[in-house]
Amino acid sequence: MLAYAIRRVLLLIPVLFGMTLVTFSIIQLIPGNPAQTILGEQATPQAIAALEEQLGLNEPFWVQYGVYISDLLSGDLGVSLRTNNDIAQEMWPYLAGTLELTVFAMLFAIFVGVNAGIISAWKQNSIFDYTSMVIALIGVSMPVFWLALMEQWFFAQELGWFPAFGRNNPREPVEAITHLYILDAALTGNWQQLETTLKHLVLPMVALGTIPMAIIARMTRSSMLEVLRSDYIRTVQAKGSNQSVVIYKHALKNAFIPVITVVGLQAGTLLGGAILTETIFSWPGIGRYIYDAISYRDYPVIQSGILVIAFIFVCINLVVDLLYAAIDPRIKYD
Amino acid sequence: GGDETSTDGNGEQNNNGGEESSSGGTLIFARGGDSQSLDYASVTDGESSRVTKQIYETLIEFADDSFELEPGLAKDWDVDDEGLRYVFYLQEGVTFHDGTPFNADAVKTNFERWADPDHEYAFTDEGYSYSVYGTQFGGFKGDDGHVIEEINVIDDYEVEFVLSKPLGSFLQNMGMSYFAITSPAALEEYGADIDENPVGTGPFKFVSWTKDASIVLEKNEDYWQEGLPKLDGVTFQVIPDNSARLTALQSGEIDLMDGLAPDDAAMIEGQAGLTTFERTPNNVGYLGFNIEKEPFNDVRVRQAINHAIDKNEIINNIYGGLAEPAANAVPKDYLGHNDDVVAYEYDMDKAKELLEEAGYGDGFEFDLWTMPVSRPYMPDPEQAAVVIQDALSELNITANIVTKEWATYLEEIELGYQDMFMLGWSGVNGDPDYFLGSLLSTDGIPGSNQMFFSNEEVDALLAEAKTTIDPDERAALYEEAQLIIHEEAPMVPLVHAIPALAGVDTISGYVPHPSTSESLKHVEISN
Amino acid sequence: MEQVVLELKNLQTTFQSGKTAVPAVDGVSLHVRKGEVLGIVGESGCGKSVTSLSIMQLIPSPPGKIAGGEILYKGEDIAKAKAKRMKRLRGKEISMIFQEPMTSLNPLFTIGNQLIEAIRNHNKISKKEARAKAIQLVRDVGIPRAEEIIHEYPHQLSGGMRQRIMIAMAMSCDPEVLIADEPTTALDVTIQAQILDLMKSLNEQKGMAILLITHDLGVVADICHRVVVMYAGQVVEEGTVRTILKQPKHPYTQGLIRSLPKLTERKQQLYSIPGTVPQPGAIEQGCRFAERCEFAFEACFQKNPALLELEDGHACRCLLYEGGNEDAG
Amino acid sequence: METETQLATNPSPKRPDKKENKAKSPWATMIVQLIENKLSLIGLIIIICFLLLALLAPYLTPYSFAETNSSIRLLPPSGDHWFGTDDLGRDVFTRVAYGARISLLIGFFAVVGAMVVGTLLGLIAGFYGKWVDMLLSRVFDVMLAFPSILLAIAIVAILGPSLSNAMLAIAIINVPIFARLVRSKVISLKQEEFVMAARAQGMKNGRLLFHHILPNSMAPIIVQATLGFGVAIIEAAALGFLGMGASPPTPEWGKMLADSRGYIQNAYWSVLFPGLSIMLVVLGFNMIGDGLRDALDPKMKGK
Amino acid sequence: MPAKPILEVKQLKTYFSINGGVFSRKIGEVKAVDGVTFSVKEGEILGIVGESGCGKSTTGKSILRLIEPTEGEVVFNGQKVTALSAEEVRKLRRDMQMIFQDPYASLNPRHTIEKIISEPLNVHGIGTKEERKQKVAELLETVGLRPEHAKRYPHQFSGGQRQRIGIARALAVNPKLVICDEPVSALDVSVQSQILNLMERLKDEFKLTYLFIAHDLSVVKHISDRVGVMYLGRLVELADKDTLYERPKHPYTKALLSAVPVPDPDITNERIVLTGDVPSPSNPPSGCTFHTRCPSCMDICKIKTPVWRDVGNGQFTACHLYNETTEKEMIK
Ligand SMILES: Nc1ncnc2c1ncn2[C@@H]1O[C@H](COP(=O)(O)OP(=O)(O)OP(=O)(O)O)[C@@H](O)[C@H]1O
Ligand SMILES: Nc1ncnc2c1ncn2[C@@H]1O[C@H](COP(=O)(O)OP(=O)(O)OP(=O)(O)O)[C@@H](O)[C@H]1O
Ligand SMILES: [Mg+2]
Ligand SMILES: [Mg+2]
Repeated sequence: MLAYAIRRVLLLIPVLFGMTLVTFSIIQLIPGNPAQTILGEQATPQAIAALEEQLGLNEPFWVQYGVYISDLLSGDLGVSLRTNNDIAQEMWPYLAGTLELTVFAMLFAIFVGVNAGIISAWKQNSIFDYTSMVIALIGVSMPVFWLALMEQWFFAQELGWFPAFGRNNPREPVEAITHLYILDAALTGNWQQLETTLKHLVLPMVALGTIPMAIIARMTRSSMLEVLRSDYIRTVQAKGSNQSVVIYKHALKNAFIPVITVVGLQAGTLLGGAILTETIFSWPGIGRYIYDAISYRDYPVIQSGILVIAFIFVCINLVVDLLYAAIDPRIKYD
Repeated sequence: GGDETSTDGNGEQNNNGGEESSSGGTLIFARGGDSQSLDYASVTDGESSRVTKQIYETLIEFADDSFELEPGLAKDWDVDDEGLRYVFYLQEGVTFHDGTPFNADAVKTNFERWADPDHEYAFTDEGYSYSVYGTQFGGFKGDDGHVIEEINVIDDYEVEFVLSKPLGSFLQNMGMSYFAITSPAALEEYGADIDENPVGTGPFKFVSWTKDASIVLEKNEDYWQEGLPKLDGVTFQVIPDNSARLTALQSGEIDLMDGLAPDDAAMIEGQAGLTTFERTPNNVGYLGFNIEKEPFNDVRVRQAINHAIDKNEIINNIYGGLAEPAANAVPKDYLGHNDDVVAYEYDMDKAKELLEEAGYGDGFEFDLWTMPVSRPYMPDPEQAAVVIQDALSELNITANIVTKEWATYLEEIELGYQDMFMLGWSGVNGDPDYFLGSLLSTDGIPGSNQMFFSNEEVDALLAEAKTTIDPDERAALYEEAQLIIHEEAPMVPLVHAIPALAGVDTISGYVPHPSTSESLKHVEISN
Repeated sequence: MEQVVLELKNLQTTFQSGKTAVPAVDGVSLHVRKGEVLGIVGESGCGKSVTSLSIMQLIPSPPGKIAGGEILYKGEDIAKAKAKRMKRLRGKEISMIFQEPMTSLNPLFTIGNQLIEAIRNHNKISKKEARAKAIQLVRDVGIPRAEEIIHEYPHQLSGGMRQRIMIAMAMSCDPEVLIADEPTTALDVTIQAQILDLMKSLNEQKGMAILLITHDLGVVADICHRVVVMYAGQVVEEGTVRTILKQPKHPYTQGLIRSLPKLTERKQQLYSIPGTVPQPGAIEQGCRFAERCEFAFEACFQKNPALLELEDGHACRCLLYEGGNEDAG
Repeated sequence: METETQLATNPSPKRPDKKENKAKSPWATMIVQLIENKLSLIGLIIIICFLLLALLAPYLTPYSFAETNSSIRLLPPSGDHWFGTDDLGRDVFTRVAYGARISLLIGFFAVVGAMVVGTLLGLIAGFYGKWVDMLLSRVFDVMLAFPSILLAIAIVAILGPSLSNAMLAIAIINVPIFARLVRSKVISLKQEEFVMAARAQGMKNGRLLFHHILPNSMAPIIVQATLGFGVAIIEAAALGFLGMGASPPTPEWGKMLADSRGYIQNAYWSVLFPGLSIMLVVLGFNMIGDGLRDALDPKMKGK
Repeated sequence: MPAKPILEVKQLKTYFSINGGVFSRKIGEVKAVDGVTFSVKEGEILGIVGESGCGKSTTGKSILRLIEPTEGEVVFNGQKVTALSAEEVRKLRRDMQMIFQDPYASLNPRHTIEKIISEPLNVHGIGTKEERKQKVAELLETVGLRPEHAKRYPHQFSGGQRQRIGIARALAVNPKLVICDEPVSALDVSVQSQILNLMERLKDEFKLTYLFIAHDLSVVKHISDRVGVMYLGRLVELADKDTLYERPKHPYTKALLSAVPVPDPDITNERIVLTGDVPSPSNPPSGCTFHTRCPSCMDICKIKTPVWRDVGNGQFTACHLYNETTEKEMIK
């Protein structure tokens, strides 16, 4: 198992290398001058030239890439052009925001999706099956930004049930320890904060989680149906096991294998959708961090942000692969 | 999808704020973007100075709602006749938030830090640069144009600035929030991290900053002005989305918000408990012609288009009425604003006539470059472009709307790729040279004169005005230049926008300043 | 003569296809006695598996459905038994093993886990005891290293071993009847020989009735006592192994036996039955074998022959033997 | 059933062959199945409606999608303006109808582009294997390691925001999806006996690839293309929403949402209808895609 | 009828490499075919039997170079197949055709029968369009189908009919040798005999030579002239059909023959039940690969690979029991 894990990790190396090359090239190819952006529309050309010089933007591509890689290897993501801060440090609170959002969205998606899928498969062709699958079909077709907008409008603006923006109430500044507010609230025993944080999470979580939820529900259902038709389930039935043992022990574990893959792939949808959701719900997360950085031409931040997201995505898929191997003894650990 | 309302959706409403009503209260000020840095001199964005304005103070302050000069950290000042030697008499008994005293040495340290890239606190290596200083004072230490020759500490509370040549806007500059005084001890202590650990003399002290979310300030109990500030604290909350920001105000999560969408302003007025605030305009939004390109090299075409645009339509549509139609490049009430200049009236027939004269009676096609971002002077550039496009189509002129990334946009219009473009300019210190010298003199090419307007007469007038010290003389020179500019029509000055804010009506003492940042020390909020 | 443990009377199982219900099993009657091995032979698609799955109530439903007839287990009709009753019957009274040893075990659980589950389904014993019993069962079916094997996963075993595990599982509660649906078809001859030996010995030692489904007449000759021949969802002939293999009466059985290449005979031109097995439900009238039959006459296409008992225990469904009814000939 | 009685010795079938003799190609079967499937039929109808809306836009509405009129700003839906008017006084229905043209075109070109390039690359990688496969697969891995919308944003940032660039970006990010799909299909087809059989007849690679492998990979490609159509439309709208797509006054749906989101409280209709249109079109494609998958996937046949 | 050999296979080896480990390097190999030698005479049917996975199909495919052999020589009609270029092999396939095991998988589901059968003609540029059409009709009739079937698709046929189509396709280019890879094992007995009869008829009609692969001993016996028995990638015995079935030499052959159930309740021959399973070809036992299951295993069997030799009357076997020279070689 360990050897398998190591092998999977080592296989990542070329991918990671490719990723750095892609992110770096993207940045190089983006037209527009960061110096100009930093200084704004009222800057003089001299000031811009001086800043360019200072930022080392005049070096050739490979020199800049070499510097970039060696910095990366030493854990240095560079310095934001906009804020002059160390990106590795500056990024964490944003990353924490995105992680909190995406993790909850994913949990929501998995919890609702898997259960709906199981029940639908179990009660195939029932009213529940039809309605939940129609909802899932609509969910799959939902543009995340529109859903987020409609949610914000209806539940925050019209009904006022949930706050329309941000991670916390500005009147109750949070004491950030880890910047994962839920965790912080638990650590400090601040239940009030926990409640407001959760309340802020609901709308963006649902918006972001709906598409993966729908996909997971559909996947769980079809995978479950297929498993329920399989020979070994017939064997289990033939030996007189309870229906619940058949479904929850034998069928579910098998049905989970394709579902896990989907969950891994949906991590990408979530991370991508986070950009849109964060924009709409003014959620200080990494998606917005990158998006802002793009309009400011903050190269190092764009580069590092994209890289970090891609890295997380790759890691999630690595975990999925390992989980896969842990569930399925047929995966060879050679 | 929306069927999942989770377990805690019991519809309880957000009624916080009610608990801490004992004194001035805490003000939650919501805005569209975060500050870039709390080291005010190294950045130019308004969102930074909005915050630093509370923490830091300048030697000279502007009046509450204009650019009139008033004492700040300097209670008084003297100028010699040639305008080369300025002496500032400093307030006594002022301390920085870290407890160290404010004095002439602190002033000198700060100015030297900005002027000298090799200064120990310049943090050049960490990427700090003080471009506004360079712009306002003619460059940096060692540059030819640099006007501040030396700074002499006469005693603890008296400091002397010696200039190499007169600078008409020197005192005005001293009031700009960029040139506020940081505690030298803090510079020593925090080094390049000063931008996240601001220590000044202002009415509020820095508490914490969560990026892209909130900056929390608390009352400076030891503030040198008795009885101020009135608030216990201020939180600057970032809510980029306009409607989310408004919702937050309506639901009581925030008290005051910037960047009120014009259409919402009307709505707010009808709502109980809410009120709006208007900022005196200090900007111009304009449509620039690249006068080196056909057909805009023909003054008749430029005039025709000036006639073809209905500024009131734009003001109604885009600004919700919160703007004044512009005729000059500088805002009203500014030095050098020429009341005699009357805007080209909206007159399609005249426009047609002019075009026919110029040989473009059948119309033409061109690219209309549209800003990708919203600015106070242009809250919705794309929609404005659509209105303009629509208007020009009546003259058979096809305008293709072109947008680029903001940086690319700026870079390329400087290179002259555009046919016609939208942009604007905001004032910072109330000086007209900042408008006209940058936008319409030959010195501005390449640079902010993206119309490539080069007129010897105008150049001469502007140069003379710059070195003139007497305000009336300067005004006359600028007004003359305005007339020529109007006739040549290198731009369509569209509007001077009135930025609006909305807040709860329990706020008192809040006066929006034209420079976009104001001290909140007089503000009170009651329940 | 031993008592009949399982008897099917006129079993009908249909599959819904669009608006029509296609009969896959169309009136099958047969019986197994205690200690007897009954073989069911017939070509692919003739309804062997559907018959056996119907007994266990394991036909995929929908679309499958037992449309008529009785399944008598020790006199009790289990065709319409409740799910709860079936659950107690399955594995305990009637066990079943399937054709595909490769896919019939859950790949994600160890052999031991699956065996223990089978044991504990019907016996209230501790995990530990169940485990000991599992090891014993694995030993009984002739697998060495039983203690290790129960910790292994199905994919680590060969096909033959998996089929033995399936048998062990089926045997775990000493059922009265074992239904084996082509248990050796997927295996090689040398492994098939092992499995057949095992089943034979289980039948002899425990006196368990076996319903063995196969299409290999060699296997039938090897271990069965009696044989039922199915064609297109019906039983066409029934009798002892010897009568069926040596004196078949039905033209189909005859053709089937003649078309086999034989190891023991000299080379000669093989007999072949023309045409193919009809789709279920394709023939509504007449003998289902008529159009492939050498001896078919006009009546064969109109009249559906009945299963006629010719002599003691030998029955055949063919108009040729319906002596009195030859008006069509 | 009529029975045609012949002499018993004749071994030829005596009952008429029930199976229809007409040859039904797999494609024809597929289309019949598709139409018989209720959901995909609904999907088909939705898409046809939007196609008609797009094609007939000029005849369905008397307004222009670009003409502004400040006197009719933000009017709620009414007989004159079915979907109301937006903040510049333009008819929302008109804009939605013209927007259908744009979305469908973007989807079409992005998907066709991605499909052609992806299929080609996938065929090459899967068929030739070895280092070609190695290299291409790593490139796909890297591209797929980025969340797609992020990559699209980056590409548009490079190329500059415009409708055609957004389309190009979407096509690019979808290339590896098709390529991988085709690659894996080709690899499994290479093992199939009928491909082996074709090689055994002495067939050349090119013919093998285009007569045997490609046609048999078409089913998943078509399913993916249909589903991808929906995805592309959402992605294009997302780019538009972020201001990286169409330039005004083009009535692109995502852009319409972005432009009117500030008015959601005063004029919900200007946000509701464009979003609803996106959802419906995508839903339509997803329904067809699902139906196609069922029709083309032999595993689902038993259902 | 001692005819000249049309096909000679000498020491043919086909290994598949197993990749794995951290860098996905080759960490082992499956010795699917491990040194097989035999020849097929013109006009005869050579049967190859063996259990699943013993390398029968791989042998067949290696001969046609559908799978590249690792080592060894294949000579067809005097041409060294293993030394030819890819293009030459392609042309050669006109004379060497193959029929596959799975009638469902070996026909392209998207082509009509006409296209399927005429494809080899097309590939080798034989005839005009009209002639090809004519030929397809003829072939269909030859294999017992009706010409109007040409317009149908494979899914409209039963397994036996499909196998007929496969045969028609193989015969289209008038090959000399047909390699039949388990052509009847997916079929029911009644259909199986139809196909076997057909194949026999065609052999005479078209003067074919068959290499007939199967796992059913009775089928092989029925159709072949000579039979080879494979075990774990190697031939263990090869002899004239009657010799092999009546006087088998190799213990494996004996066990195999005895394990086949005979559909006659009166015959109850003593069964030799082999213990254990066939070992994995990726890790074959040392010496004689059968020694782990052999009832008459000797010490030498575990160490030394037995030699493939003639034990008289053209009966070849690889077993130490029949190897007088073994001890001599050991001393050397
Ligand atoms: N789930 C199902 N849905 C529809 N028809 C079915 C289903 N299962 C079986 N059938 C039909 O029932 C008939 C009998 O099938 P069955 O599996 O009993 O055949 P069999 O005799 O076991 O064949 P084999 O030897 O191939 O196992 C077949 O024609 C088959 O098409
Ligand atoms: N492409 C391949 N890659 C790796 N191993 C292979 C490959 N093809 C076959 N093998 C292995 O080679 C061995 C021989 O396979 P082959 O298909 O020749 O057996 P066979 O005798 O035809 O068996 P069957 O009777 O099941 O068809 C098997 O162990 C098989 O797993
Ligand atoms: Mg069966
Ligand atoms: Mg094979």
